Amino acid sequence: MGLLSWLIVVPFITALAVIFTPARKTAWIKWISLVGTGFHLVLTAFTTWRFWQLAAPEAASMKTAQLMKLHLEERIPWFESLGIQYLLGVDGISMSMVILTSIIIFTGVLASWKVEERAKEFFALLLVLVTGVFGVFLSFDLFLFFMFYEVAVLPMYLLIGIWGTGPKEYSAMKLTLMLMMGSALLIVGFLGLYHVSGMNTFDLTKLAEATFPASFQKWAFPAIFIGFGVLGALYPFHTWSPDGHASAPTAVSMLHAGVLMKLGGYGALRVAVYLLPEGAKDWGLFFMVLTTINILYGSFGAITQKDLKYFTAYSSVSHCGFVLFGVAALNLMGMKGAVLQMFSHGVMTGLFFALIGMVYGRTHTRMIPEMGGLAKVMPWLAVCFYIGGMASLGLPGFSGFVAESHVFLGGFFGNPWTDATIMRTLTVIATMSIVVTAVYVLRGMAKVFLGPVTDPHFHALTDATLTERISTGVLVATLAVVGVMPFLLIDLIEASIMPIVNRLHASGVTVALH
Amino acid sequence: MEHELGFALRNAWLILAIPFFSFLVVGLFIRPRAPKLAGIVATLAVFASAGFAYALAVEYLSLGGHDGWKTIVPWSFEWLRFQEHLAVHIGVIVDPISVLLMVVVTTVSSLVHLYSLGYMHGEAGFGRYFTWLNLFTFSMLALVTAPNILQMYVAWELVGASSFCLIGYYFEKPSAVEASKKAFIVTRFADLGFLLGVLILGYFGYQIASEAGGSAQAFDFLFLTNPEVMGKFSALGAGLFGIPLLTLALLLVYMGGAGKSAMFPLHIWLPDAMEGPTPVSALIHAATMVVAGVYLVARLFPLFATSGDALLVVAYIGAFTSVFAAVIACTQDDIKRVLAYSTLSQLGYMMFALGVASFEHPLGYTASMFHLFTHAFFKALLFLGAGSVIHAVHSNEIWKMGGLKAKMPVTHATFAIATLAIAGIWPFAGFFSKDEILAAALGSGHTGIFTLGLMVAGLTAFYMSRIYFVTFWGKAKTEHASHAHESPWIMLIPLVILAVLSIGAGFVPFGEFVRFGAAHGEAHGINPMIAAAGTLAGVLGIGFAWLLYRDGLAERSGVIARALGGGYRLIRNKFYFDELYLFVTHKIIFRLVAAPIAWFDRHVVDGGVNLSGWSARVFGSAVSYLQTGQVQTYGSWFVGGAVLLLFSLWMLRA
Amino acid sequence: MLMLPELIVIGTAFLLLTLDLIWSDRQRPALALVGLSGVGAAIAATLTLMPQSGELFGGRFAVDAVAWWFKLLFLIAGGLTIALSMDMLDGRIGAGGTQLGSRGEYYVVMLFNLAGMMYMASARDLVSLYVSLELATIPLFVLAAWKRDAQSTEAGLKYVILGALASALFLYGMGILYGLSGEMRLEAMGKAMQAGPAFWLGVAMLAAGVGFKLTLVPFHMWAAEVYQGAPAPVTAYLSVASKGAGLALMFHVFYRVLGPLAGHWDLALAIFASLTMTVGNFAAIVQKNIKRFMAFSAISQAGYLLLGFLGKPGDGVPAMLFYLLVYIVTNLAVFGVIIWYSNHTGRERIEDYRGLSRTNPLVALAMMIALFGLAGIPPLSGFVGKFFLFSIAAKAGFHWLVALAAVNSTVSLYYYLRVVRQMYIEPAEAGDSALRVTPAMTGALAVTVLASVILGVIPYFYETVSAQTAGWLQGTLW
Amino acid sequence: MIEQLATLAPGPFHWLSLTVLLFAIGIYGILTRRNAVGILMAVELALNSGAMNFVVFNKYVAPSAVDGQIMAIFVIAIAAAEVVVGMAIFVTLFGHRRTVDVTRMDQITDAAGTN
Repeated sequence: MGLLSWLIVVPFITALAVIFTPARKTAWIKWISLVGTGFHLVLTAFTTWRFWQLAAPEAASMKTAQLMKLHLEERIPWFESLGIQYLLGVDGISMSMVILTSIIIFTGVLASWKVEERAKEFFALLLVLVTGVFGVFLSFDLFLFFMFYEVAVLPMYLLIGIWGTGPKEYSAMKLTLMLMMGSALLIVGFLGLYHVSGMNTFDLTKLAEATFPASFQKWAFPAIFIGFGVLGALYPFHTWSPDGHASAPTAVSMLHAGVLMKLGGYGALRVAVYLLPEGAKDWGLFFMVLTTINILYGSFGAITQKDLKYFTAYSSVSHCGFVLFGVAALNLMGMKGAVLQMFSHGVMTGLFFALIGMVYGRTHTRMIPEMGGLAKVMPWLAVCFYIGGMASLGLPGFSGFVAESHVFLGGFFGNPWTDATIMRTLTVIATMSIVVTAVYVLRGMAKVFLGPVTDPHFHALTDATLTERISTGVLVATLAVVGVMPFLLIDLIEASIMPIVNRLHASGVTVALH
Repeated sequence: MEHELGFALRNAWLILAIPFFSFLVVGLFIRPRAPKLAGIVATLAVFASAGFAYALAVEYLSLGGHDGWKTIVPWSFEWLRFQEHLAVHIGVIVDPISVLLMVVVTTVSSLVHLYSLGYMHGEAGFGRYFTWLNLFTFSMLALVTAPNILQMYVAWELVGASSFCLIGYYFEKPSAVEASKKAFIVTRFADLGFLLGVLILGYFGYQIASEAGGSAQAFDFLFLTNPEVMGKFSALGAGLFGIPLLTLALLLVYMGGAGKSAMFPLHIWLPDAMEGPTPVSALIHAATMVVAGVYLVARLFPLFATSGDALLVVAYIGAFTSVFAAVIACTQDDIKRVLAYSTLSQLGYMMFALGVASFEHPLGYTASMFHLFTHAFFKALLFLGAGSVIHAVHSNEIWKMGGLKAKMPVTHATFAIATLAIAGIWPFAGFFSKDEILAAALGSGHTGIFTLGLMVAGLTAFYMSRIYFVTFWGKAKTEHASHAHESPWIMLIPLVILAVLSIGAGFVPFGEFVRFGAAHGEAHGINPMIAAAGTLAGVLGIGFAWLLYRDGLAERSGVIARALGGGYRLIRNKFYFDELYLFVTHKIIFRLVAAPIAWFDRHVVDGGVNLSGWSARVFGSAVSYLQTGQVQTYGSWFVGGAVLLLFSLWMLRA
Repeated sequence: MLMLPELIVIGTAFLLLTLDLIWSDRQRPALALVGLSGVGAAIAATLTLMPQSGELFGGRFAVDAVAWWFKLLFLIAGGLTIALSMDMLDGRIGAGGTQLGSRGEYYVVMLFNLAGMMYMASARDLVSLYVSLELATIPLFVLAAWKRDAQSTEAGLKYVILGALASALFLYGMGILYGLSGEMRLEAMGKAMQAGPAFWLGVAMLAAGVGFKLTLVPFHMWAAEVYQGAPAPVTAYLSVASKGAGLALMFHVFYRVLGPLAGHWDLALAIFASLTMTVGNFAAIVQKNIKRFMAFSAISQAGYLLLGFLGKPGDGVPAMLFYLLVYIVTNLAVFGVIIWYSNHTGRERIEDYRGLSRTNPLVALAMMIALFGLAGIPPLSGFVGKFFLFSIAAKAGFHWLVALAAVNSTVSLYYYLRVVRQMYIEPAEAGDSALRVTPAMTGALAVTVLASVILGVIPYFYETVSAQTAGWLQGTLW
Repeated sequence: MIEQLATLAPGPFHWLSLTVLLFAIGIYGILTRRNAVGILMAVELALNSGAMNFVVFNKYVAPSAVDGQIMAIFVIAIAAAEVVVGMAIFVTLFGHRRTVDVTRMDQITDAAGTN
C-alpha cells in the first residue's frame, strides 16, 4: 500500500480501533484518536516532504503545462469494464488541503477532549468523516472522488443530530439534504463528463485530455460548480451553514467549516474549471456576481448576529465567498488565492469554532450580549480569539491577508473572457468586505472579551487547559506561519494551478475584449 | 553600488529583525513569566535598533549626495509572488526620507519605551504593553523602509493593529474599547481606498512592467516613480467619472494616507485614540504612525506631482484640516485631546506643504518632511509632558490641574520649550519648519493656503499656550493637583532629551538631505518677511492666551465663549462629527443594511429552503391522499395508467 | 438438466408437503431447514449450470445468461426470505399473537411461487410466459392473506382484484400481439410486427401488466396496502422477489418483443421512470407505518431500476441485474430488522424504533447500513448500483432524468434518515431493554448487510454479471 | 333481412368485436361492482375475452398451428385458479367483516394501529 493510501487508511484504522474499544473507556478512546491523528500529522509531514522532493524539480516545467501532474500515484483497476479505478495522487493543491485537514482533525480531537457522552461513537464517526475528506483530496478518479465525497458528508448528520445543540435534528437534516442536493448535481455532471468524453474513464487526468463540446460545457459547468458550491456555501445555497454550524458540536463545526466546506472550492477548481474551461468562461461572470454577493452578504449578515456560532458561520459564508470568487476569477492569482483562502479559512475557522466551544463549555452561553469582559478571566482564549479575528479581517502577518490579496488582485486583473469593467466593479464591491469584516469582528469580540466582566459568575471561570492550549496554539501558529512565510504554501500550490490556467488559455476561442 | 557598503547598509535587515525578534521573544517567552524583564528587554531592543538606525543614517549620508541622494535597496527577498512582475519583496529601502523616518521612529520609540518603564510601572499588563510597543516599532520601521507599496500596505495594517491593541490597552474600560474599535475601523475604511489604489496601480503597473519585461516589479516604488513609467501612467487617460486613472489611483491611495494621518473627514478616531496610555499617544498618535500618511504621499510624491490634481486635493484637505482641528483644539478641556487636535492640525500642515509642492516648486516637499521631523520631537515631548502631568494629577482635565510650575519643574520647563517650539518661536525647532512650509506655500503661489497657514500658526500658539497656562500657572484646582510631585527620573530623561531635540532640530541643515530633485537655491535661508509674519502670529496667539488664561482660570474666556453662543457649542462638540458617524453606522448601516440582510437570509433564503421541504411534504401528502383504500379507484388508476402508457408510447416514440 | 433448479425447488415443495403431513409439531421447525436446503441445492445447481445455455420443449423453455442470473437472484431472495420467516413461523420470538400458522404450507406456497418466477425467467413463448407469470403471482395472493386476520385478508383481497385486473390486461395485450404477428414466440413476435396503433395498444396493455408487478406508477397503488397488510416476511418477499419477477417480465416484453423497436419506447419509459421514483419518494416522506413506508421506498427503487432500460442492453442488463442483486440483499436486511422488531414488539410505526441504537446497537447499525444502502450512500453497494444505472441514463442522453433521479435519491435520504434519527438520535423509552436476536436472524442480517457492503467494494460481482450478460441477445435481436 | 343476416358467416371482425365487448364489460365490472364475488365474475369475463382472442387469431391469422387454442385452455385453468384463491380470501374476509363489499375494504391506512 502506498503512502497516500496510508493517509486515507490511518484515520479509518483509528476509527476501527475506537470502535473495538469498550465504550466505558472514554480516556482510551480519546488517546487512541489522538495518537492516530497525531501519527497522521507526522505522516502528512513526511508525505509533504516526499511530494516536495518530487514536485520541486518540475515546478518550472509546469509553467507551460496544460495537464496536471500527479505524484505518488497509486492506480489499481476497480470496476474495470466501466473504467473505474482506485486512483490516488497528490499535487500541490491537494497536498495543501491534506495538510490542512490533518491539522484540523488533530486539533479537533484535542478540542473534543471534554466529550463524554457516547464518546466512542463520536470519535469513530469523526474519524470516518475525516477518512472521507482525505479520500476526496487524494483521489483523482471521479467515481472514487464522489464516493469519498459522500462518505465525508454523511456522518455529519449523526454527529450534529446526536451531539449537537439547539434545533439539532432540523439543522442536521437541512445540512445533509442540501449537501446531498449538491451532490445530486455532481452526479449528473460527472456522468456527463464520463460519457461525453467517450473515453470510458473517470480518471480526472485522462478526462482533461478530452475536448468537451461547448454545448455540453454550457450546462455541465454550472451543474458541477453549483454542486460543489453548495458545500462551499455559494449564495443562495449557503443556508445550511449557519444552522448547521450553530447546532454542531465543537469538533464537528471545526471540521465542517474548516475542511468540508473546502471540498466545495477544491472541487470547483479541480473538476469544474479544470475540465470545463469553456463553460468556465461562459459562466465565470455569473459566479463572480454570486460570490460577490456571498462575500458582502455574509459579512453584513454577521454584524447583527447574537449567537457566536451564527456569527462565525456568517463570517464563513463571507470567507468561503472569497474562495469561489477566486476560482471564478479564472486567473492564476484568483485561483491561487482561492486555494490559499481555503487553507487560511480552514485554519481560522477551525480556531474560531474550537474557541467558541471552549468558551461555551465555560460560560454555558454562546449569546454575545450575555458575555463581557472574558479577556480578564480567560486571557489565552481571548488572545487566540483576537488573533483569529485579525486573521479573518485579513491582517497581514496572518494567512488571511495572503489569500485575500491574491483574490482581490485576481478579481481586479480579470481575465480575457469577461468584461473587465464589470469584474473590477465586482472586485471593488467585494473589497468593501474588509471594512465590514473589521466592523463585525471587532464589535463581536469586543463585546465578548473586553470591557468590564458583566456576570459575576464569570470570575470563577478558568483559562484554557493544556489540551486546549495545544489545540489552539497549533492553529494560531499555523495561521502565523503561513502569514509570515506565505512562500512556503505558494511554492507548494502554484505549479499545480498553472495547468488549470493554461488550459483556460489554450482552449477554444478567446471571446473579444482586452 | 560601485563601492563597498558599510556594515549597517549591508545588514540593513537588522533594522526590521531586531524589533521583530524582540517582539516574538518578549511576547511569547518573557512576558508570561517576567513582565518586568519584558519591559527592559523590549526597551533595550529598541535602543539597539535606534543605534543601528543612526549607524545606517551615518553610513548613508557618508555616501554623499551632491547630485541628489541615491535610493538604494540594500536588502530584500521575495516574500509573496502573485505572478510575474507582481512579486512583493520584503526589503529595506534607503533614501533620505526613509533614513529620516527610521531615525525619528527609533529615537522617539526608544525614548517612549524608556519613559514607559516609569509611566506604566505597576500596571497589570506591563509585559503586554511592551510587547505591543515592540510590535508597533517593528511595523512602523517596516512601513518606512518599505521598498514597495505592498510592503507598505502590510506594515500599514500592522501599525493599525498594534495601534488598536495599544489604544485598547485598558481593555476593561469601555471607552478605551470603543476608541480602539473606532480607530481600527475608521482607518480600515481608509485602507480600503489604499487597497483599491494599490490594485489600480498594480494592475496598470503590471501592464507597463510586463511590456518592459526584465525583472521589473509593478509594486516597487523605484518602478512606480521611474519617470518613464510615470509618463505611461499619466498617458492612461480617464478612468471613472472622467477622472484620469492615475489621479483616481492616487486619490484612493491618499484616502489610506488620510485615514492614518486623520485628515478631515476621517479624523474622528484620533482624538478618541487618546484613551490609550499617554506614552502610546506620544509615540503612535503624535510622532510616528500618524505621519505615515504624510510619508506615503511623500514616498509617491513624483507620481502625485505627475498627476497634479491629486496633489491639489492633498493640499486643500490638509489646509482645511489644519484650520478645522486648530479651531476645535481651542475649546477642548482634555489635555490629551487638545494635543490630539493639535496633531491633526500639524498633520494638515505637513500635508498641505506636500500639496503645494510640485516639480517646479519642490520646496514644500522638503518643508513637509522637515516639519514631520521637528514635530515628532516636540509633539512627543508635549505628550510625554502631559503624561507626566497626568501621572501626577490623575486626571486629563486641564481644569483639574493648575499651579504645577513649581511642583514639577522639569516637566514644566520641557513642556514650555515644546509649546514654544510648536508655536513657532525662534530658535525652537517649529519655527524653522513652519517658516519653510509657509514659504513653500507662498512660493508656489498658493496665497490662500499661505494665509490659512498663518492663521493656524496663530491658533496653534493660542491653544497650546492655553493649556500651558491652565496646567502650570495659577493655583492648584484640585486635591490631586496640589499634592502633585515630579515624575521619576526615568520619565524625565526622555523629556529632557526631547527638549534638547526640540530646540536643536531646527538647526539641522535639512534641505541638504531631504529635497526633491537636485535643485538648491530656494531650499536655504530664511525669508525674513515670512519669518516675521509667522513669528508675529505665534506671539499674538501666545499673548492672547496669556491675557485670557494667565491665572489658570476659565472666567475670562467664558465670556467669549458665551458671546459666541451656538458657534462655540458647535466647535466644542467637534462640529458633531462623531454623532454623524454614529448615525451613519448604527442607524443606516446596521439597521438599514445589516439587519435586513440577516432577516432576509433567515426568512427569504432560508425560507425558500424550508419552503421546498414543506412543498415536498405537501406533495407527499397529496400523493398518499390518493391512497384511499378503495380498490376500485386503484383499478381506475390502473386502467387510466394503461391509457396514458398507450399514448406516451404512441406519441412520444422517437 | 437445464431445468434442474426448478425441479429441485418443486421437489422440495412436494417433500415439504409430505413432511408437514407426517411430522409432529415438535419436528416441524426443521421444515424451514429442509426448505433452505432445497433452495441451497437449487442455488448450487444454478451456479453449476450457469454458463450453459440451451432450450427445452421446442424452445418454449430456454436458458441463457440472463435467465440464470434471474433464477439465482430469485433463489437468493427466496432463501433469505425463508431464513427471515422461520422465527416468526416457529413462534420462537415475540408475543404469541404475531406468529403465523401453517408453516408447512407457507413454505410450499412460497417455493411454488419461486418456481413460477424461475420458469418465467426461462419462458420463451406466450403460453409458458403466461402460465409461469400466474404461478409467480397467484401464490402471492395467498401469502399476502396468510395471517387471516382482517388486515391480512383485506390485503389479499386487494391484491387478488388488482392482480386479476392486471392479468386480464396482460392477457388481452398478448392476444393483440399474437393477432398482429401470428407468432407465439416472443422473439419472433417482435420481428413480425410493424408499429401501429393496435401494436402500441397491445404493448401498453402488456406494459401495464408488467407495471403491476414492478409497481410502476400509476400501477403501484396496491403496493401500499398489500405491503402494510401482509405479514412482514411476505412483504419482504413481495418487495424483492416479486419485483425481480417484474423485471424479468419486463425483460421479456421490452427486450425480446420490443427489442427490434428499441429507441421507440425510451422516452415513454423515461417518463414512467421519473413518475415512479418521484411519486414513490415523495409519498414515502409522510408515511408513519414502516411497512407502508418501505412499500413506497420499493416503488421508488423500481423507478431507478427502469433507468437501465434507456441504453443498450449490453450496458443496461448487467447494471439492472446487479442493482437487483444489491436491492434484494439490502432491502431484505431492512426487512429482517422490521420482521424481528415487529415480531418482538408488535409495533410497526417508524417512531417505535426510537432508541434502538441504545438497546440493540448492532441491529441498529445493520439497519442504518441497509437504509443508507437503499439511499445510495457510498461506499455501500446501493450507491454503486445506482450509479451504474444513472450512468446508463446519462449515456443515453437523459441527463434531465439523471438529475431527477439524483434529486430523488436525496429526497429518499430524507426519509431513510427519519428512521436513522429515531434509532440514533431519539432516546430510548424508559424500560426498553435489549431484544433477543436469534441465530437465524443474526445469520440472515449478517449475510445481507455484509453483502450490501461487499458488493459495492469488490468489483468481482459486477464484473461477473457484466461479463456474462453484456453480450446478451447480441446478434439475435440487436 | 333475418335470412340475409343468417347467411352471413361471422368474420374476424365480429369475433373481435365480441371479445372487445366482453373485455370492456369485464373491466367495467371489475371497476364498478361492489360485491367482491361480482368482481370475480367480471374477472372471468375479461380473462375469457382474452382467451377468445387467442382462439380467433388462431383461426384467422395463424391457422397452421393450434397455439392459440392451447393458450385458451391454459387461460381457463388459470382463471379458475385465480377465482378459487379469490373466493378463499373473500370467505375469510367475510368472517372478519361480515361483508364482501369492496368499498368498505379500506381499513389498512397509515394511521391504522397495526400490530
